[in-house]
Amino acid sequence: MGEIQVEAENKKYEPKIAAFLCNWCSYAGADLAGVGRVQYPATIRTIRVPCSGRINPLYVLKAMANGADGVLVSGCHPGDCHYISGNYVARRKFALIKSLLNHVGLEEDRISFSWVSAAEGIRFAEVVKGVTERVSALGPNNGIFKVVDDGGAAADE
Amino acid sequence: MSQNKIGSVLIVGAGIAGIQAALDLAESGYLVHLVEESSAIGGTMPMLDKTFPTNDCSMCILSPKLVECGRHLNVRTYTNSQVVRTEGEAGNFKVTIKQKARYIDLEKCTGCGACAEACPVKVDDEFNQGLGKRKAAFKQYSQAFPNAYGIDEQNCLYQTRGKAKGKDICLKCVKACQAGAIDHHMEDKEFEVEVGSMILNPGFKIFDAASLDYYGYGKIKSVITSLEFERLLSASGPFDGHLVRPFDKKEPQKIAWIQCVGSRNAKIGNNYCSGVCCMYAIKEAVIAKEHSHIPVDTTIFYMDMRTPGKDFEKYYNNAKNQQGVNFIRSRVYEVTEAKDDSGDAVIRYSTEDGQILTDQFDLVVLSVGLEPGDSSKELAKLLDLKVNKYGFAELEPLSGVNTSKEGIFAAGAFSGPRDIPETVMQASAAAGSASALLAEERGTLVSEKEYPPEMDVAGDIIRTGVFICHCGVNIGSVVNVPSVVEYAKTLPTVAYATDKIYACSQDAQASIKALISEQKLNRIVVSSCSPRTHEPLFQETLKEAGLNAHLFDMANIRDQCSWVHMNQPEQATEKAKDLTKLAIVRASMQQQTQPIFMDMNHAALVIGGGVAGMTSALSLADQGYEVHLVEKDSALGGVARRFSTGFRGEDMKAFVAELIEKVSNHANIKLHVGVGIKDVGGFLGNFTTTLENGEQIAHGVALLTIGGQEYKPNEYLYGQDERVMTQIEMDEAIYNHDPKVEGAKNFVFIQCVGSRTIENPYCSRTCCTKSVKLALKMKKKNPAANVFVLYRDMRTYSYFEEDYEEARRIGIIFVRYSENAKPVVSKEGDTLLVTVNDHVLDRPIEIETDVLCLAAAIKAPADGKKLSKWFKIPLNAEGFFLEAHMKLRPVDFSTDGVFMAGIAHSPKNMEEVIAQAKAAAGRAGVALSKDQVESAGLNAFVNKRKCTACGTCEAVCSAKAITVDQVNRVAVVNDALCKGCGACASSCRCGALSLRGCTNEQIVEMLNSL
Amino acid sequence: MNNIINDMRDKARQLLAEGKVDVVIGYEKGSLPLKATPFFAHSPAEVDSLIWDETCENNLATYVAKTPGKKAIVAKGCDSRALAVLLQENQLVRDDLYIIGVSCAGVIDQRKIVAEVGEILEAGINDGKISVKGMAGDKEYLFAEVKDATCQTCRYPNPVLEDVHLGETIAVSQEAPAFADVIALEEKSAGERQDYFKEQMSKCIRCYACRNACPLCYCQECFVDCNSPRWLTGGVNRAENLFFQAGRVLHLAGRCVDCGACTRACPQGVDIRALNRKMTKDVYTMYNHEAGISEDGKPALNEYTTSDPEQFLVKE
Amino acid sequence: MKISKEKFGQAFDALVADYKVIAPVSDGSGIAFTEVKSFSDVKQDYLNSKLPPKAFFFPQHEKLMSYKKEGKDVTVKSELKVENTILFGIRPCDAKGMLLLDKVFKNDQYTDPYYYERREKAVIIGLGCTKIAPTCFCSSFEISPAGSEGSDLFLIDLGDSYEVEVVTEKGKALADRLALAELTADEQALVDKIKSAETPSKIDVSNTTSKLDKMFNSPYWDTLQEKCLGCNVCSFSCPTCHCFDISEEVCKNEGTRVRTWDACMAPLFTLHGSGHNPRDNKKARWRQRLMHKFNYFVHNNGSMSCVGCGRCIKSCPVNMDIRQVVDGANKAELVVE
Repeated sequence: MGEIQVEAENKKYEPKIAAFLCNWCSYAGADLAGVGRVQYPATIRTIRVPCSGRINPLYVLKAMANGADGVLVSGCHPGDCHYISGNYVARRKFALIKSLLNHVGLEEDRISFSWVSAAEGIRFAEVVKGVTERVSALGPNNGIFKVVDDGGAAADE
Repeated sequence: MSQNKIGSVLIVGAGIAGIQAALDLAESGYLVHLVEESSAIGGTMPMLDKTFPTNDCSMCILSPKLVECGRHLNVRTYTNSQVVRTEGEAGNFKVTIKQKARYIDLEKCTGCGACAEACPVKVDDEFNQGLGKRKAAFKQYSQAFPNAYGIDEQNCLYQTRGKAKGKDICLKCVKACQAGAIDHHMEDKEFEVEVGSMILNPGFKIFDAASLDYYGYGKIKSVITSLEFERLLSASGPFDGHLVRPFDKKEPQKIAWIQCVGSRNAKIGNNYCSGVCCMYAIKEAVIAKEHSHIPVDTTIFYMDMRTPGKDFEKYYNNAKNQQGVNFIRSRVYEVTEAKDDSGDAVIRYSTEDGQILTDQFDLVVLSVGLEPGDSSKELAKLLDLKVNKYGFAELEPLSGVNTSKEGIFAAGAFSGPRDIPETVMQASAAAGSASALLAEERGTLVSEKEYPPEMDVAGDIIRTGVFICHCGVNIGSVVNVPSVVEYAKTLPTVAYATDKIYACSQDAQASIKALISEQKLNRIVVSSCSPRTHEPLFQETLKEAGLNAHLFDMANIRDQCSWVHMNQPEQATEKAKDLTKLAIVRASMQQQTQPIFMDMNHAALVIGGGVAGMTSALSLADQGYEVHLVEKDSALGGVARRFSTGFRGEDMKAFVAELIEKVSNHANIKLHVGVGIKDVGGFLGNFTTTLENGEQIAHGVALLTIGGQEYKPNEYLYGQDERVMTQIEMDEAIYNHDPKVEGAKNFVFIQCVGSRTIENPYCSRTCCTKSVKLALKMKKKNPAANVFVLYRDMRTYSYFEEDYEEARRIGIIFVRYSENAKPVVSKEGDTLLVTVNDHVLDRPIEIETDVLCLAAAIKAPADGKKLSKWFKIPLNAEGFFLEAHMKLRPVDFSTDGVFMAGIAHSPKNMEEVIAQAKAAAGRAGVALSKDQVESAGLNAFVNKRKCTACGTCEAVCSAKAITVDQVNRVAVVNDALCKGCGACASSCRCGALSLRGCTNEQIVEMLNSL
Repeated sequence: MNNIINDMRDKARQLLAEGKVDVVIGYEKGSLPLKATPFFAHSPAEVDSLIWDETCENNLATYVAKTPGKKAIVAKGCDSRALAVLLQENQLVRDDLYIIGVSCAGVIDQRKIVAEVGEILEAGINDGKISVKGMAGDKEYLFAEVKDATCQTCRYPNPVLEDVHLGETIAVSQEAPAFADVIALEEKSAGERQDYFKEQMSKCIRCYACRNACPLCYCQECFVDCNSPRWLTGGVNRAENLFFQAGRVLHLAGRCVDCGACTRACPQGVDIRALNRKMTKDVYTMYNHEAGISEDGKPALNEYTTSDPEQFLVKE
Repeated sequence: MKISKEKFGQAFDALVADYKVIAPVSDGSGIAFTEVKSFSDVKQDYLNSKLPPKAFFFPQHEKLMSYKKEGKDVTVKSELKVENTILFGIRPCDAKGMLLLDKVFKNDQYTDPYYYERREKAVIIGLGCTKIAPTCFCSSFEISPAGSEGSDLFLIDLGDSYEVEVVTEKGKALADRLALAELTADEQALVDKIKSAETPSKIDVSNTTSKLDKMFNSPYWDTLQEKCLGCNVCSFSCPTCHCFDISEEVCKNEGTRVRTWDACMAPLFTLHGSGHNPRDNKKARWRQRLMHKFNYFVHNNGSMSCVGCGRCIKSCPVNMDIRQVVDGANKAELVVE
């Protein structure tokens, strides 16, 4: 009985994933998935940015602190950047933030980075599917960044 | 030429050349009529997967141009159209255009695709090279402009069976279309436009591989064309980018490319090289390997590997050495079907040493050549233009883009096979030439939209109006639109929310305008389709209602919601609510943002007075701009002064002399000869250059045409024996009747001296043709002479193949040597001896020679580094100028207002230098035509209180738009240069930098509201 | 040591007397045993307070940009690396700066001693031996036993930038940076790492001593203090403490010179260095970059190569 | 009076049922006041905690109220929750510190309900110092290391037992639950000895206040602050520092009004919304710190706002020693204006 209930609850759980998509490639790729009616889970909440280079590492931390279940960041493939080098500049930041968050014990699959081009509609859908599956497997964000109501007490936990 | 000039230009063909020329002209003040035969603009590029040598996604780099061109107020695009009549002369033509019925009203169609879904007719999809199916109601490709469907009357059931008999057959599309856009009774129409000039770029067709039956195309299923292969690779292709054989969906593990299918073939009358096939084959092989999740064995069967373009040789080397693509120098006899029922194909071929071998492949790709299309031929005939024997238009010598008729220019493959950057260069050159021709009429026919004065809403209570679109049934059938409206009404700042059947329709726009004033709305949010296609439309409506266009945001609840969550209506509705909320948050925090204008200095500075510099200067001067031409040498002309003839036999001495005379006497050109440059400062619209003599020149743009240098060989006894000379030296010796050459009987040419080496890993492009030309000159003068050309790959691309063929025919001997067995030059007594290993005979041969001509490399200019520092422009590894984009911005630097042409960009022949010089002048002209430098205003901005002047922003800005003011200790954004990418803002640790329209505050608030 | 101190005082006296600098920033003896404290000598008369020994743990580069006028600074290897980064980032004018370089064999980790002997009542350093009288007992240590963790992996004991060098330089045997400490944590499970950092972060009281002690945290307004946008609240809880610390190390990634000032400054003993060291390792292994080893380098995040590694991409 | 530790422990464990009991506990890197459930968890032998116990009355980050918006409706909720609390093991310096905080949070003009409700419901069990750290200098302020001022009930460790002194009525109520015995003469002698002890380290503050009256423009401040990093350690670890900031933390549709410790050493503390900052340099901030503790507070509340606990000395990353600072002020030459 107990187990069945757990399963039913698990099924109900739909993660909310903050998705930062660059305007020129990944957002266009997401549009293309739509044009092709490629189905994927309704889990992402897209924030359109001009370039993956616009993504401040603190955005990722902020999303986690606010309790987003996952973060997806996607930009143009290296070399395709509309602004020439925005994603190259971003790439080092992404590598480091991913590594740091992993190091402090945040589940690896909470934060996902990918390059999706304007022509990769199907791949965009695949990426969202994959990210959703992995985030769902982790369950809700109750990780080390999520700010929990501490009732105003000074001491933590 | 007509005295009654007209400030508008007809462009025929809306491929990349047509689009580029249209944008250049429309942006510089001319009305453009763009005529396209098919139902959408784009041409060949949308069909390609990746582009060489950068492996950029073709669609990604093209689609912004499609949108820009499609929406341009001064580009009138006529699809399904062709030119049927012309009259008049340069400056004033009357052109009759015939537009075929599309049966779908472009004004009403929203591109939703309901008609295509309903259409029962399936036919082969031309866009996918017949590898997939489309409906009779169709759009060529998803990003197509116009973003509207059309009906193919050849296949539509109603058009073919019902219409004539008056029977209502099918008409499913009419029922499906909620916008009422379908009109099966639309008729073809003819109309006339008046233009001052024409630019023709009807493109090419690919060689019909089935006409050469020994390749088995059309008979063997595993033999396909290279364009079919592009569609196989493409993520938007018939198999969604899964690399499979079309007929059995098997993933190929062994793929072959056969080069020169329909090219370099005198027997079928195609005695020219198509120029692009070697590179695209290598690219396809590399991408195939990258694409497939199983190891793929790739082999390219070729005669000569021709990779003479910029950075092509490095791409080739990488494919060969790092990616493991096999290259087999061979002749292919035939392709047959494998006997084992595998569906494979077997290639029988001979290698260079005469062995005959066979090999079996899963897939054989024919690298088909380029031919003039039927409509190109018709167009040339209609306009009575000179064509060559292949049917390509023949350009005037050393003109780059002039057809045989004044005022009519050509770009792209209309005049011969060429790749994308050359095509784009010609397009800009043609646009520049048309602009020069019509300079006095600039701005006479273009229109500018008038708007009511903008309301100042700063400080007002935020009242957001929210419009949720049903998009017919596209959104409404999945997302519960009324519940999204109700939800929106509960959100902060929302003063009004409603739904619309089609938010983009004319009446919806009118209603939004009315509501802005009735409800005193000062922020607008539309939840509908993609902002990438529709944001400009709604922003237009805001402007018409007197609201700043940036007080707006869109939520994409169709393409990124209802269409992709069709079976999850509840979740889709939740997502639509959230996306709408995010848009409301962003919009409510948007500020009125004005475009930023800065003064434009309308003078140009051209640095380098060779052929490129003089050509650019003349073009710009003809366009009506003041030009300063700086040459550090004591005379104009550059290296061309040392050439006797051009590649088509032109008298170079006369040409250069005439050019010098023209620039010297042009009223708009001021020469600064014999003086170098000391310093450069400023940016687009406002440069100041200081010459070594102290003179200061203020200019708005700069063109860098500083040429290159000839490699001084230290091999092959050069400098030690006066019979050893470079190509330029030999040309001079012939011109001066030097007895060393005049009396010689034996000639040896050695190719690739200083090119294609480890130190200089690029091809100098012109030397093969130059050697062949020199060899022909010697052999024709003295048929008894022994002439040897020692080469690695003969790179006589395009029509130069004819010379190579002639040279072999009249007895010039070509001996191939390989990179690791270079010829050896020695002296025995007074005898000059060249020893080389013959690959066919596989033994060394010894040649006594009287003249040894070395094809010395073309090297980057020595001054490149200085200019790089002054103008903040990049150089490639070999020191040549690096353009902003290898494909689509071949003469622009990433720094705005700085352009390049000629050898300093990469080695090229005179004709190409001239085309590029005109292109640079064309692009510079676009910038100079503006009264002011304008930027959209969604720029980075600095909070001075927080800035620590650390310089991180400056380091990461690719547009060089930020500098740190060390005196005031603050970063300063140059609004003229800022592109609004935000890399600075995300790199700024202090939080001093942010980006208008995408501030940290907005993003954080959006994250908070998730 | 005494020679170095004499030379240091002579040099400082000379610089001040000749008016070449307005102030010499060095160390003087602190108020507590085994403590040195930063010292600002404004006149030749003050220079005799200057000292130099294993207790000189503060990174004096922190003060340089904030101190007006022309200044001389006593710099260890790590101080000089911080100066190099500050110069790369336009925070200093080289001509206004005179660097008195000293080679440093490491500083004493007081906490280790206090943990064993209690509060220190008296202490002396003699011949590399440290004798301590504590509230809970007396003990004599070899310097190596109480050397600060930072100094144990230091590859830059000698200044990378200096105008004069006092004393002898120290030979460096270690070719490449060693990251045994980081690897040890990496090898733990994600859960164990999470537990570790949860524990560490629950100690943090957000006093910002780490940030303020850091020579490279020089923002006018730190992101934690920013009201708009409000990245995080002033709430002292481990989640937001980690946001602060993670944000800070990300801002230091590719710039941190591994001086250990943050960790030594922390009154709560939070292992801040565990985060910085991870970034230092990543930047070194991925971009072959070490911060502040020359005046003309660039911080790692200010540049890129087209072939930077991409292990961070989502698995597909 | 006295009680054996064993009996005290039993009584302590019984109190846990009625009170939230806070006591010193070793957390690995030092002593922290933490809620305990059993006397056996209490660290008996300690100098003092890393942080002062003031946070139990004046939390570092405290929700004052919260509000929530649903649709267009807003609901507001108070966040004050108070429990009966015992603070055990409070040192005399910290006990005195609480008396000083009382002057700030309950005075003629204003009573802070958040502070005072907690304070009212708390009983302080003080514990006299038998060991004195080199950074201790409470005797400078007429605080005895074994003085009972500020405690409700005061204990002195006598080895196997505690000497017990009932100081207040609240203390008496607790003492009634303890089985107290009389001290022996030896024990009384020991108690007297402990009570008469003074900190070896002492500063002379007899003339400091009046000296500071004349020092606002002294050049002393120019160089005093040079090495200060401007962090908040000294303020946060001070038992008497009480500056705070009130802010609104809004996220999604909800928000809270929170009070957070602030510190006079932080540049942002005095930054106005206009961008103007009246104390925009470290010199002004350090002057404020010293003036506040040794001059303004004396004028306003009749007492110095330092109890000589020495935490700021011990925690300061650059060994800035308040004793030297005061000493310096005492000795500073006055500029004749």
